[in-house]
Amino acid sequence: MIKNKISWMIGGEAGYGIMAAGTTFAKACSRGGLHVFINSEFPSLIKGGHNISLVRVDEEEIYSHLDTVDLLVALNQETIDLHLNEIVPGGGIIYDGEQINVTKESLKRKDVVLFSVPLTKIVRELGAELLLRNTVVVGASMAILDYDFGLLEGAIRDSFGKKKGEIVEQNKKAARMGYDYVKKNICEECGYKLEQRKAPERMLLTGNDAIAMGAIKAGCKFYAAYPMTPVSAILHTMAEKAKEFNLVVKQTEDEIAAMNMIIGAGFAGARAMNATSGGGFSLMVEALGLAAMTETPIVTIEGQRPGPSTGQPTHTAQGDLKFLLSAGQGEFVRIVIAPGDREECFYETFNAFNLAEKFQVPVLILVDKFLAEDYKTTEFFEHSNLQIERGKLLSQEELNEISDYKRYLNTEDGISPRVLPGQLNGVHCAPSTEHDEAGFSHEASDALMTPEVVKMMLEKRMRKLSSIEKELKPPKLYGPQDADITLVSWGSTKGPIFEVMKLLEKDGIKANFLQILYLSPFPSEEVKRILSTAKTIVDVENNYTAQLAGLIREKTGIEIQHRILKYDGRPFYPNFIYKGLKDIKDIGR
Amino acid sequence: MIKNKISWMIGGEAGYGIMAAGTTFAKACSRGGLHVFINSEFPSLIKGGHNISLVRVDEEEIYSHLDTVDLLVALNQETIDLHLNEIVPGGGIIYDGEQINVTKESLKRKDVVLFSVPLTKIVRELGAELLLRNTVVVGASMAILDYDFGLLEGAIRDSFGKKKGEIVEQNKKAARMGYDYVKKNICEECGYKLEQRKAPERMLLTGNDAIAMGAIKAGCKFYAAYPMTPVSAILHTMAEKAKEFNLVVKQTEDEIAAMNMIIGAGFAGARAMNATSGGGFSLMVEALGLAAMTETPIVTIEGQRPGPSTGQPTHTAQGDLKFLLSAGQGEFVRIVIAPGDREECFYETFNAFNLAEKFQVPVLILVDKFLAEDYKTTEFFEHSNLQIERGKLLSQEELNEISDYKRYLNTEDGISPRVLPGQLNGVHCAPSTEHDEAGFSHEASDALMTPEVVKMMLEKRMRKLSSIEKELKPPKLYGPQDADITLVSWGSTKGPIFEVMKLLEKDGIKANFLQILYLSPFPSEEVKRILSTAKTIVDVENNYTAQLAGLIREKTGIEIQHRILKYDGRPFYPNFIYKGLKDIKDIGR
Amino acid sequence: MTTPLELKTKSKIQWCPGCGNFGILTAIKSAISEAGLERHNTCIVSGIGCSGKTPQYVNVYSFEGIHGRVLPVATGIKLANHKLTVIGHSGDGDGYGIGMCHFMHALRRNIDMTYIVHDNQIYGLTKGQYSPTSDKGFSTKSAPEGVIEEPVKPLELAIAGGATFVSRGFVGELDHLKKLIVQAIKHRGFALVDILQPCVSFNYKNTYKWYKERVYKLEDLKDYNPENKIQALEKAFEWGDKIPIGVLYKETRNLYEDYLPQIKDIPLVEQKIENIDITGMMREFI
Amino acid sequence: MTTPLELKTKSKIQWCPGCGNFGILTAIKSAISEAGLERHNTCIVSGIGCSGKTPQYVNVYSFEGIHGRVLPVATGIKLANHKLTVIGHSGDGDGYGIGMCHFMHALRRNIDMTYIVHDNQIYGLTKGQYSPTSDKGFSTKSAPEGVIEEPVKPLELAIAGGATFVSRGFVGELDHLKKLIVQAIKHRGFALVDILQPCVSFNYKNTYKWYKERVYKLEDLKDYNPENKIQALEKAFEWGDKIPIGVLYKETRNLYEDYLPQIKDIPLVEQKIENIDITGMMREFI
Ligand SMILES: Cc1ncc(C[n+]2csc(CCOP(=O)(O)OP(=O)(O)O)c2C)c(N)n1
Ligand SMILES: Cc1ncc(C[n+]2csc(CCOP(=O)(O)OP(=O)(O)O)c2C)c(N)n1
Ligand code: SF4
Ligand code: SF4
Ligand SMILES: [Mg+2]
Ligand SMILES: [Mg+2]
Repeated sequence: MIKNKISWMIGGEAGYGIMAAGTTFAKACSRGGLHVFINSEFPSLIKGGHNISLVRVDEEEIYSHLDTVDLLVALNQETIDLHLNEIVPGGGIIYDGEQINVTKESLKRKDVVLFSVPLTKIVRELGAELLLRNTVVVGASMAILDYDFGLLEGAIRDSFGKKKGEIVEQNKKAARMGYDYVKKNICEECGYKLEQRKAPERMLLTGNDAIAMGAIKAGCKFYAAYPMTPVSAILHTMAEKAKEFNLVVKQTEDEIAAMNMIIGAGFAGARAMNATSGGGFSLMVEALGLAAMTETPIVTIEGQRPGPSTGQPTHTAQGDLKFLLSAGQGEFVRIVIAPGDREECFYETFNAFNLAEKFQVPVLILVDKFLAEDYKTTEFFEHSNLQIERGKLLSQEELNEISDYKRYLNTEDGISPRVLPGQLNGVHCAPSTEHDEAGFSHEASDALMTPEVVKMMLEKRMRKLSSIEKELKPPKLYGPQDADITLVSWGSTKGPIFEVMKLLEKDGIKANFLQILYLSPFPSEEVKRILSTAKTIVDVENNYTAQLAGLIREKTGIEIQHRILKYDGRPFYPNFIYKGLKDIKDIGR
Repeated sequence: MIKNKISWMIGGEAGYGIMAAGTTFAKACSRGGLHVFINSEFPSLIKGGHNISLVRVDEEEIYSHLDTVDLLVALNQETIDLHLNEIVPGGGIIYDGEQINVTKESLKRKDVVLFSVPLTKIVRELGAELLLRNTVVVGASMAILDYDFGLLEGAIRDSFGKKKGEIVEQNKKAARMGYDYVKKNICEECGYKLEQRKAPERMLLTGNDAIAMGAIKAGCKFYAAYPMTPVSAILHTMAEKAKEFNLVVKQTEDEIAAMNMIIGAGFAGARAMNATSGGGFSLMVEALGLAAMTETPIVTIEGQRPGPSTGQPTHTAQGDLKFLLSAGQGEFVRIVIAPGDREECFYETFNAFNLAEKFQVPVLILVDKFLAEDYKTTEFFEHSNLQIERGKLLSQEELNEISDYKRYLNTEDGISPRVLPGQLNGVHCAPSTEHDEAGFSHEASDALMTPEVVKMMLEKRMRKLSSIEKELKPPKLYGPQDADITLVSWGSTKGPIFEVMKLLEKDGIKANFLQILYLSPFPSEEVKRILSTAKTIVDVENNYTAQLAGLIREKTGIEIQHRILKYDGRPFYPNFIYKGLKDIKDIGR
Repeated sequence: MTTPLELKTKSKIQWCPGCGNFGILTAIKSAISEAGLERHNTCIVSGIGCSGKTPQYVNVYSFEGIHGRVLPVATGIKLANHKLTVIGHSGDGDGYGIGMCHFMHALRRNIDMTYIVHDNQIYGLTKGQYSPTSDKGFSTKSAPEGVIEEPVKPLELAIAGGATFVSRGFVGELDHLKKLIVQAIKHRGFALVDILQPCVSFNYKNTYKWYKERVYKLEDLKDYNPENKIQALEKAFEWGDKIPIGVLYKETRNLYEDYLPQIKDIPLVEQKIENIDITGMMREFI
Repeated sequence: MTTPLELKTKSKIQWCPGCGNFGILTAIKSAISEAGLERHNTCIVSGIGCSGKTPQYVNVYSFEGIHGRVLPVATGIKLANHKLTVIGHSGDGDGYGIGMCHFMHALRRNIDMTYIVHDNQIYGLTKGQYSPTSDKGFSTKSAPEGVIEEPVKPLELAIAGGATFVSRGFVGELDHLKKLIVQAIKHRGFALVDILQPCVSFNYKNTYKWYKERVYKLEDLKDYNPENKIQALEKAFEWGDKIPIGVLYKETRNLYEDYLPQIKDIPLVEQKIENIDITGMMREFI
């Protein structure tokens, strides 16, 4: 009997409520003190495509999904066809035998258990819409797993809380009927066991949720965005919370407007953010340089999906790193942060607003569909001691002391004291054109905008690089110092890599993991120090060209020979990396 | 007496006809068989700013301007104030003593000769507009240089040819009066001598001119652009030539439209191009990926100017290299070419259209203001043996043979046979969304768009990289193999570096120059081979972050220690590089 | 000439069951057939959105571009090869939101093409944010308190912007819609067909029923003259209890192509590009 | 309250001698003064173009953005701090060409700001390409054979698009222009002032003289009522021998800001951002 360790997948057509079923199931588990990770794949359309939700449950903390399924819930035949291979020997399939015709023979899998539950019939009995099969089958699953029905009930109540009580009641009933059907007609004990554990309350959330919360906590007051997968949910959350937290949330005509609006808001003094994916970010590139030139603080989230162009709108990739690092004509400082988990999504989004204001630069946060949309149980964020830091923002008193205020004063750290429109005595122009310390662009006058002034102003802005470098935490090395294998990666691969580390530990292989959280400014010194003594270095990225490896070579001279790359639109399975490592010859087994 | 070697500068307010005077002067020299290089600086406005045109003349071929002036023509006081330091000992100033009050004493320069010509008075006598002073002073200059007046007359005739004969006559008269005034009242022989030489006829043209001609020769039929300095002139030339060469030239509502229009035209089968600068290119980034994903051939010119943002619209820089190399979400193949002179502007633009069609990829040509707008005498282009190559474009006969045409066939070289709308039997969809070989995106169906298909299609497109690599010429190494100094650079710095090589040769220092013409795909092997045996490597770039040096380190692991960088909006003077080299300690003198 | 059946592709259709797009697909296929177009001489261009899937389902040459850029791509194709019949498919977000700039500029150019906008007053593909044509007060994921902007009035803008053929159809009136599209294809110039297209998944307000109760045909009006611009503007302004469908405005004006002697005889794509002689051009630089 | 003199900056003015922009500069300074605005509570936003230099010459807070994006920046500023008076300066290329999308969407939002377009019917800064408002047939560097597109009619679009204040001024009528700008500033909502501004360097056609011979003031018409939309549209269409200046259209409508209780009491920028409590929000994810 497997206890408190299950990989459960539900699949069906888009429109069947696959996602909702996944989260309800997961929530019930999470509320029982178990750790949960949900991965979902759905095509870029609403109904008619194949959707899955893969929920992994464990009593230990887990960081990603697996490529194996213990229990497959199939709302249609296609789900079985596509995912049969993923079912472990001895695993089960839950399906509606009155609608789908399968036998162990037809499947050529003697090693799976078939749980047939008459989902359609139950829904009809309830007089409900076919959609409700999803809840029935979640109930049935919980019975097979022998889990506490009360926890599922609570999850249903709170999930549909905003909708009418009627809907909640109907769903509860549906779940109950599925549960009871299994217990009565199939098995009282079915070989699985999920058991409630004592644990602190945890959140079940996505990277998008964590980012929105981080922004709200940081005092982001203005959010302007154009919807785009995989980060549209940030827009929805901000809009939903606008009243409660006094935010102005603007859905714009396009991404160009979204970017220029937050620059306007940032210039006026409000903390401002937007979020988009690569296509939308392309449209923001021109204004990114504007933020840099006018030294206006802004925060932009970029959620990667596979490109080029429209690519695979609902899948995942890490293909935009280099794009973000050098997007925009001319040379300017930007901060690029790639959170690796939901905690980092929250804390680094919060941090981003401080950095943007302290250094008066644009800050880009790079996530991907895998991190942005997938759910994981997460501890409550420690938010009480987070400090708002606004940098060199002059108070009216300070400004009154200054006789000839210069917005772009050439300072040692490259950062000039800032004032906001509305303040007396600080009137100035913030120009996209190259300008002098006072903000005059004197375009016509070679006598004023001499090559020397131009050089000085560029150097002033570029000097922020070293000021920022001093402020950022060094990259983290997880695991022992003296490992045989050093994995190097960035962003959402952190989860699968954490899982791989567990596997390697079991094998007695000493491995560590260098996570590059800040991609720009790049922590060249530390990375060089760590990698130059590492034994076998392996670069892991969800892209084709090993972008981080290229960056590391550019910045440190170190060429990483071993690469585990994936570029099929899907995130890493821990096993894929594990096998990749085993394939690398010079790793002792 | 200095013969056939002069650096002549004219300066004055914008609107004074500075540019026109510079080209008339230069044309007269070029027609006399002399080599000419014109550098002009003008601020981003029309009248009221300080403009200069610096014309260098020599009997040997010259590749850039110098930082010294032999003869300064000052149409206002500011010109003298700003450029006095640049005048060589013994040099001269030509000015209107009745308008500008200067003496050797007031200038604190005993070593300059003052040539006062009553420009305003002469213009008034002619009853002409004040503007005409520019032609009077060109005439006067030619007298001081003792040049053949007939050649100037011819240049005037052809420069104003399109305007009314009256204007030509008046200009001729003005030039004559300036010329005669000097000869009669100042000096018959003034210490300078420009003399006609026997030489083949040469063109005097800019990089923009060469690009437009290369495109026309390549059969570019559709040109869509939004004006932007420094490449607006390409739009003007294409528009002017539309009738003669049957081109459709479209000034669009913005750069987004310009890019999408040429993609439409390219898809339909017309060779199509546009040109812009960094800000406009930012707006084209999204569609760049579209061209790559749909495998549509297009050619885009990017003319750099200093950024970030609006920056210095009328100055020069090489700050956009990295931007172009990785612009766009996701990973795709693009060809990036950086011509170093007008010949390369012509031949590589021609070449670009062949490459775009043969490999069905976007081709970017990266120039800058210095190369795009500055004039140089140039030999006629060898154009008779240039071949149009359209790659795998199926004829109707070939297409008829194919039973189930697949637009995106997975081939060994990554290039799929192409058909054009209008052809029978080749109907297909070209989608921005990831698709299978037939062009179906099957977004909904995981059974059709499996991870394997996605991977295959991405690999197919990326395989073009090595196909292209095989086709491109290796980078050129100018100078001896076994040099003490190896200069490495790209783009317009070629000219100043050629000049520096002359200086080093005179010093007896053995130097060579590695020009990287193709930046993507990057010729890693050849560069590594050449640089790994080089003695002292010096990277020369018109930017702050040494972008090429970064790229070389990423691609070859070689870190170039010595860098001569300039980022003040102005192009390199040969002397600046020369001095930089002398400062690099381990160079023997 | 081709039949609607020949116009079917191998692709599985990926719209939600009941979606208004099915009606548009039927209408466009019938219209292509009825207008006598040939498959290989017809080219459909789309952007991104549920509407943007249309190219995958109509067996003619097609190009699925990026979000909002239908018209520039279509313009490039048409000017490169004006022998092709070019039909754009856009959405209300794609065409009137992010694509607004191109729309306004296309109107005044009057290039000979058809522009079909699947107007469901919502962002369908991205799962239910409001669109530029969403009614004021309509509440969506991105505006839980309801939309606070006045909606874009596409037909009014089209007329004011210089369109030469401005019409509205409704998928609940399929035959009428098909005829509109045929007229639009046959119109010499830029022809807009804005189509009321219920989104059954996300627009709970502007449903089939909602539209059905409101639409009426301009053809049924005795004295409606689509060549009267001011009257057309007034009709275009009408929205609420009554919504007119049919041809609102029509005008005869020169095509953009008419001003291009370069392509009078042969399309750009058919012009020879070998051995172009630039000797004369080079000599101009002496 | 500030005087025109205090509104002068240290920058040298960089327009061509005789340029119509000088008149606009005079008018905007007088209008700011006359409308009783304070320097530190006023913010000018521009794009790029000759018009885009205006911020450098008016001594109030200002932001020179990128080409075509005046309105989004201005929107961001206004929504972040609606206590500021926000005035946008754009060009015909900046505002009606590349910036068209933002223009059309700003109209329907009705945010309280003034939008001044320096309409010289040419691209001045880039030295003489035609612009969206260039007259058909006008020949320029980018169209040696003459423009072949119908010009954009900004006022017609503004009215059709939902603007609440639509006006046209002429730099040859300085006092009239100044008064228009004052009205626009005082108007509660989005106010467009399109200004006929001769470009003496590149527009050889639409000169001072050309405009002078054609403009007439709507105020001089006895029965002109700027609240009649259809009549306003007809006037907006008028261009040629007679060109109306003055307020073409005016309407009272709620501001965008009126629908935002979030900023009813204090502007965003003045709201406290320390110690925001997200405990409740976190609990929603249990
Ligand atoms: C530049 C860019 N921004 C955003 C998106 C995401 N996106 C895809 S379709 C769409 C809107 C779809 O709305 P509409 O045009 O009305 O089409 P519908 O789905 O309703 O047919 C958006 C925002 C994108 N693909 N590209
Ligand atoms: C994205 C982008 N494209 C092009 C340009 C170049 N550019 C600067 S101003 C301008 C047009 C100016 O015309 P208009 O807006 O009418 O202003 P004017 O100079 O006539 O006042 C152009 C095309 C730019 N700065 N940015
Ligand atoms: S989301 Fe709406 S528009 Fe899109 S396919 Fe479904 S019903 Fe149709
Ligand atoms: S180019 Fe025209 S608009 Fe620009 S400053 Fe000169 S006259 Fe004025
Ligand atoms: Mg829609
Ligand atoms: Mg203009």
